[in-house]
Amino acid sequence: MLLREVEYAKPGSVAEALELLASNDGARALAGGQTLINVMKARAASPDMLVDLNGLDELRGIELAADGTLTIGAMATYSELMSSAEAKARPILGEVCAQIADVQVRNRGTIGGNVCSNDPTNHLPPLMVAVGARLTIASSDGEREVPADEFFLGVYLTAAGPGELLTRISIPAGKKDGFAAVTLGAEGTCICNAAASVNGNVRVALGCVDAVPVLVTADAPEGVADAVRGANLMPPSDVHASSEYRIHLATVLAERAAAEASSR
Amino acid sequence: MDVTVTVNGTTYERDVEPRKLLIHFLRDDLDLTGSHVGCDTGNCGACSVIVDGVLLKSCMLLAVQADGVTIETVEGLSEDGELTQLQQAFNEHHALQCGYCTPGMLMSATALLRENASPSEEEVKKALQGNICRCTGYWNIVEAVKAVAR
Amino acid sequence: MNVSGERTFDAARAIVWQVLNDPEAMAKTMPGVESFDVHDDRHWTANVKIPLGLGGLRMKVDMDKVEEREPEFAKLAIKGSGVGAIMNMETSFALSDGADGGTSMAWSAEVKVLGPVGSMGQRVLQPIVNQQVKQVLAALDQQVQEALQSPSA
Amino acid sequence: MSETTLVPAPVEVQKGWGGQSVRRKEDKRLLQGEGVFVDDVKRHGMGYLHFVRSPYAHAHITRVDVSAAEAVDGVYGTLTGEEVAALTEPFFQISSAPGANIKDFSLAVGKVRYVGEPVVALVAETRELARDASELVEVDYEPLPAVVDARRAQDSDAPVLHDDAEGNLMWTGLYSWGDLDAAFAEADRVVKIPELHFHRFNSTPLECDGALVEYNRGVGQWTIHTNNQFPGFAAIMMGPAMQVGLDKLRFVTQDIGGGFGNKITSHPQLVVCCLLARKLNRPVQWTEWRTDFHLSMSHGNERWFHDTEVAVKDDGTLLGFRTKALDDAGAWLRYEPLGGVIWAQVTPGMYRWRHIELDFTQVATNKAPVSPNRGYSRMQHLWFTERVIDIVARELGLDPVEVRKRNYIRAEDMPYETPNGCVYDSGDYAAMLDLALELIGYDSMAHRRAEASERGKVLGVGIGSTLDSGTNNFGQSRLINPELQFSGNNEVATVKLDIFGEIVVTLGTTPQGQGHETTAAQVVADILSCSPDDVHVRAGHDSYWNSHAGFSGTYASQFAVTGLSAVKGATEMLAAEIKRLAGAVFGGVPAEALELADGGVRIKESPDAFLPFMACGAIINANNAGLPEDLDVTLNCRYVYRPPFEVPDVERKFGNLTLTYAAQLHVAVVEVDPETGAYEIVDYAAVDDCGKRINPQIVEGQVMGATAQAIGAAVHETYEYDEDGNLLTPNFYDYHVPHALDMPPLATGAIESPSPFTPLGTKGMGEGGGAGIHAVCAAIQDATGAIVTDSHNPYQRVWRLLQDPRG
Repeated sequence: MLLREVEYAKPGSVAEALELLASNDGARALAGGQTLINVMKARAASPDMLVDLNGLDELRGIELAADGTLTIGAMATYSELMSSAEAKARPILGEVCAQIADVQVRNRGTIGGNVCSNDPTNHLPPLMVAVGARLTIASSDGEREVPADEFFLGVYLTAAGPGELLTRISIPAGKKDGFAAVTLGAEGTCICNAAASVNGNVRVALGCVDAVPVLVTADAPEGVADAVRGANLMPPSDVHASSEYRIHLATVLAERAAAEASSR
Repeated sequence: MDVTVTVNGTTYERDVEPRKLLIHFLRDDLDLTGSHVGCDTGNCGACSVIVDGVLLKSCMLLAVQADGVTIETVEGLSEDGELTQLQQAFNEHHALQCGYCTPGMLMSATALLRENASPSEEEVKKALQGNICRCTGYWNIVEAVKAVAR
Repeated sequence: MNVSGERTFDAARAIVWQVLNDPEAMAKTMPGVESFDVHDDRHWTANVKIPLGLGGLRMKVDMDKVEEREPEFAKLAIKGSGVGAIMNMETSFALSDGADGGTSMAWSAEVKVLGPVGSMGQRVLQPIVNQQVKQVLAALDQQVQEALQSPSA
Repeated sequence: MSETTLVPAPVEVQKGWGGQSVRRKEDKRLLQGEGVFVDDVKRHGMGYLHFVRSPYAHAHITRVDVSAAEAVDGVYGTLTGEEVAALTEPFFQISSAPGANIKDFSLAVGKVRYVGEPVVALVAETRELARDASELVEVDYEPLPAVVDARRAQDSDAPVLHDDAEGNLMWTGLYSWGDLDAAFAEADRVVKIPELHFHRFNSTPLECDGALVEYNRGVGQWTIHTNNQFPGFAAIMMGPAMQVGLDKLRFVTQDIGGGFGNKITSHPQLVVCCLLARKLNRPVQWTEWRTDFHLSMSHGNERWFHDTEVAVKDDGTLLGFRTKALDDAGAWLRYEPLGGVIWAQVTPGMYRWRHIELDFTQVATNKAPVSPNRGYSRMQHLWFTERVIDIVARELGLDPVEVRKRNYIRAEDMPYETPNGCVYDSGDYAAMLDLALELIGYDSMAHRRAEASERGKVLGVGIGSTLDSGTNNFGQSRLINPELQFSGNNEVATVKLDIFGEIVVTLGTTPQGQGHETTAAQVVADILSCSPDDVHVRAGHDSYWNSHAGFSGTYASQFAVTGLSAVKGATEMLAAEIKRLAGAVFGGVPAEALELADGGVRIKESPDAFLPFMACGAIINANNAGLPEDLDVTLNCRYVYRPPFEVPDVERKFGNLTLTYAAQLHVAVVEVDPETGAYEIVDYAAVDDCGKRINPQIVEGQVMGATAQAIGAAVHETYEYDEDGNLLTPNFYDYHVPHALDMPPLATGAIESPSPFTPLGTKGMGEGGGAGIHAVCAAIQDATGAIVTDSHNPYQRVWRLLQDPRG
């Protein structure tokens, strides 16, 4: 409640949004706002300007290419993804989105916002890493593509830096994916999660154990537990889970996600 | 900034600060005090309203973002004091006690029933997951919504 | 929360000590310094904007050197206050001669973040602190390198 | 989802409206968003108040400078701790020494003692501006070490919160009844439990606290629109502090968005609003936001039980126990140390042991002050007794069901005088347990365990028996402080016939969703032989015009006794007056020859002689010439219900502390994921006995709500602090309250054992939810095989129990 003063701009194009972001040091992109506005209520962050991306149709839409590559506009909402026929090509996406927060948040919160906020409790960052997503970042200099395992830099920090925008996420074809999480109550705040994808080897990305998703790989699901142990996790302790318990959960959830992935 | 918004069929034009949340705008500027504030983190859903047909929490939208939209709030559910079927079901099933969460619950249930006229119990619970009630334990709320489902 | 570690520098102890005790060099290691005032050799004040992803956190940071044993040990009490957050930090470092003429530094910091930012939870704050520490250490490396190359070294 | 099994009451079926699930009268406005909650109240020129709060758990305040904030355009003014100390007296303390010596003001004076404590208040033209300008208030602190663990609070090197108390001990008292030595000599075994911990949480009503306060300079009176749920208590705290008579403090409440005890102790904030309304000569509006509430308002009592020894026979017969209770009051005694005696309402729990010793100590810590929370202080003690039962059963290798049945107070023993002189009015606990076990399908549990095991889950079943003692005898406060001059209880109702025959009821209560308007109308309708629809019960409370008495309010499970008995008394007075009036109008017909029926009064023998209420109201109010001079009828009847209480014996700590003792029997079934410790409550049964139920549906609603709160508390809800006194669960991100998906299937049942001591056979109810915490703990103990020693069992703790069941 009761935000600090902030300027508001509603650009009509991505180019205009980029210009606003580049020319205002304290400007931040406002996507769904389901995280950012709450942080602003706490006054834990107070951008000088919000550049509202709602209304930029260029950033919406979910497309499926002939080779099975799925391209998701950064401003696609969870609900849009869940009901998208195209997104069914990679079923795990809709399944995980359905576990995020609640109907109201899913109706407004965006895929891009979720990955760009990179709150350690978010489900999508590890999922993006596991499925090998590639993220397109636009700036006034043009576009570049960053693989998910290089995209996440820290809590609330990603490769999409000041003056830049995540515009879309492309996800290769695949069905052998899994996801497991322990949350506070049914589908509540995440205590630890793991996303897995099997494509030859097993990729498991762990969430909530570090500032960024931690990727481990193994030749087979049976090797995942050892791979997690080998990752020497040092997760933070908090009121819900000690570091030790998180390490344990990460191991169990990695195995479960991997088993689910390989069973599909 | 100027905002023009239609709420429950009435169009309002107001000048608001960009930082004002939609819920404060509805309650303080438009005197539509039916929608409530129960938290400051977007969790409780007491402020839920339907914006251009989409159920949202009005505490996570700026009022300026509502420029040009149509909003439905609890005050607009019943006409001339006649309770809707859903409101009657809440009464019959004792689905409210203090009544503070009720407006948000009604909006969530209304949005659900528009999309899915015959939800299962699980679907009802999932649709209400974003609305916290501290009085009822939800059982009677779920019963009330199920009673209206076809 | 406590963070600590060891670090080695390819520079003699005197140089590392000099960098660590030079307010100007230290200013260059701190995240988002907007201005820096040296009151005396034991008290400095910095205005910083810590770059958090959702927007910078502005803080006025007072540093107070509370203990010093040249050229091996120093302890600083650092108090940052900004709107929405208060940060109290006590940090110390101990230098010793490392192999090959280098210097090894054992450091530790006890960081407390209070206020609304503190309420964001340890799983958010701890990684942020870790990340800032990493950056400070990397910047420190660079300052040591610069000191090595500077005429006075 | 919820199957309701209503077992026929073992009493005659009541005729009339009482006993029927009449639809709530409150709902129509609430369902249309037309309720009036405190933040909905506005006044011309009002300013919005924002509190500057302490970021430190313990610190000296060395400087406060409001000049920069006050210079902001649109800021109306500020109030500092120093001003408060000059303008008011410290709040009256309930405690005897040393707690009596602390000086509690409505803003921090000189020192802060918990994170979130209000230090400065600022009022501005808009809500946003008030918060902006608060950031310009400069407060310098000199941090002090904090004590957050009650067990360390009395260490010689512990930081002391209140120098005036010369230590952190606030109150202590030894309770001892029966013959402990004899009990332990008779015992076959002594079961020892080194430590049990009941955690800190509260009910987090969805609406936080708030007020709109106006000051009238002409008459020196404040009008306090608030959602405080016990204005009588707030008034006796505020009047002496502000040095004004209580007629200067007009409390107005309307719809209240949940209370659960948590809205009793907002009096410090209300004083600040009053002082600022006077200082600034404008209405002052205060809305508490969720994080403010979590940081500073009414946490439930956290309690430790140390060195417990239980004297038992090998067959499971319980003889007695001794324990040391250590209660963590937080930084201030806002309602405390009443928790130090309230537990004694249910000293033996539901069991027949007669030899009990409890050494109660309450200490101050650098955490938010505690205050009543649904089940206040009894919940902690009953959790303790239920833990004891299950731990004893485990140690003796006995079935928890058998141990309970062997020791429950029996139906034939009712009314039952407990070792400390409380008189349990009625009940059949064993029958309740049987019903609960039947509802849960206890007979099929072996099969269900096997089935869960096949799915890789471990199933556990647990029982929670609990009491909901209601209608306080405030004389119990003398066991805390013999100098206090409180005893008994009271509640008021007025019932009148207005000019057009409207039946209008005014209550002294401050309901927060309990359906008082409806149940009061049912009682009135039965007496006046009309429909509840014809009865207009005023919503809310107004101490200026309203009928109220010293203990008026809605708290501590009493409306069904105090409120409805007052309604009954007033309505019976009105009925008698209507008959006297009609008798006169009909020309001297005696009251016995008259009856009330069909919205009027008539002569039994000649029903055509009928005087409708409308005529009665019109005659008395507007057409009364020629009535007999000696006809003493106003048709506006006020009745004060005063429950039958004696002042307790302070020396022996003996006496009846509440009038009624409702009972609840809950059974929970959990399934634990042994690999993660995560668990789900998969089945649940709740049986309630609150005597006669005026409105069974409302009663069931209370049972459901209390159950959900218990489930939340047992699994997720906790106010955890770090060692520096920072609250780690300051909002709904980390303080997870259950939502719809978290709720298990629920079967409810009821039996009715009418109270022989109350006018309607009712008992107060609504607070019995603690049973859910007991049941979940027991179920986790059953599933993990480990002794559960904490009331809060998040997944992590359950995982640890699984790692090391012997602890």
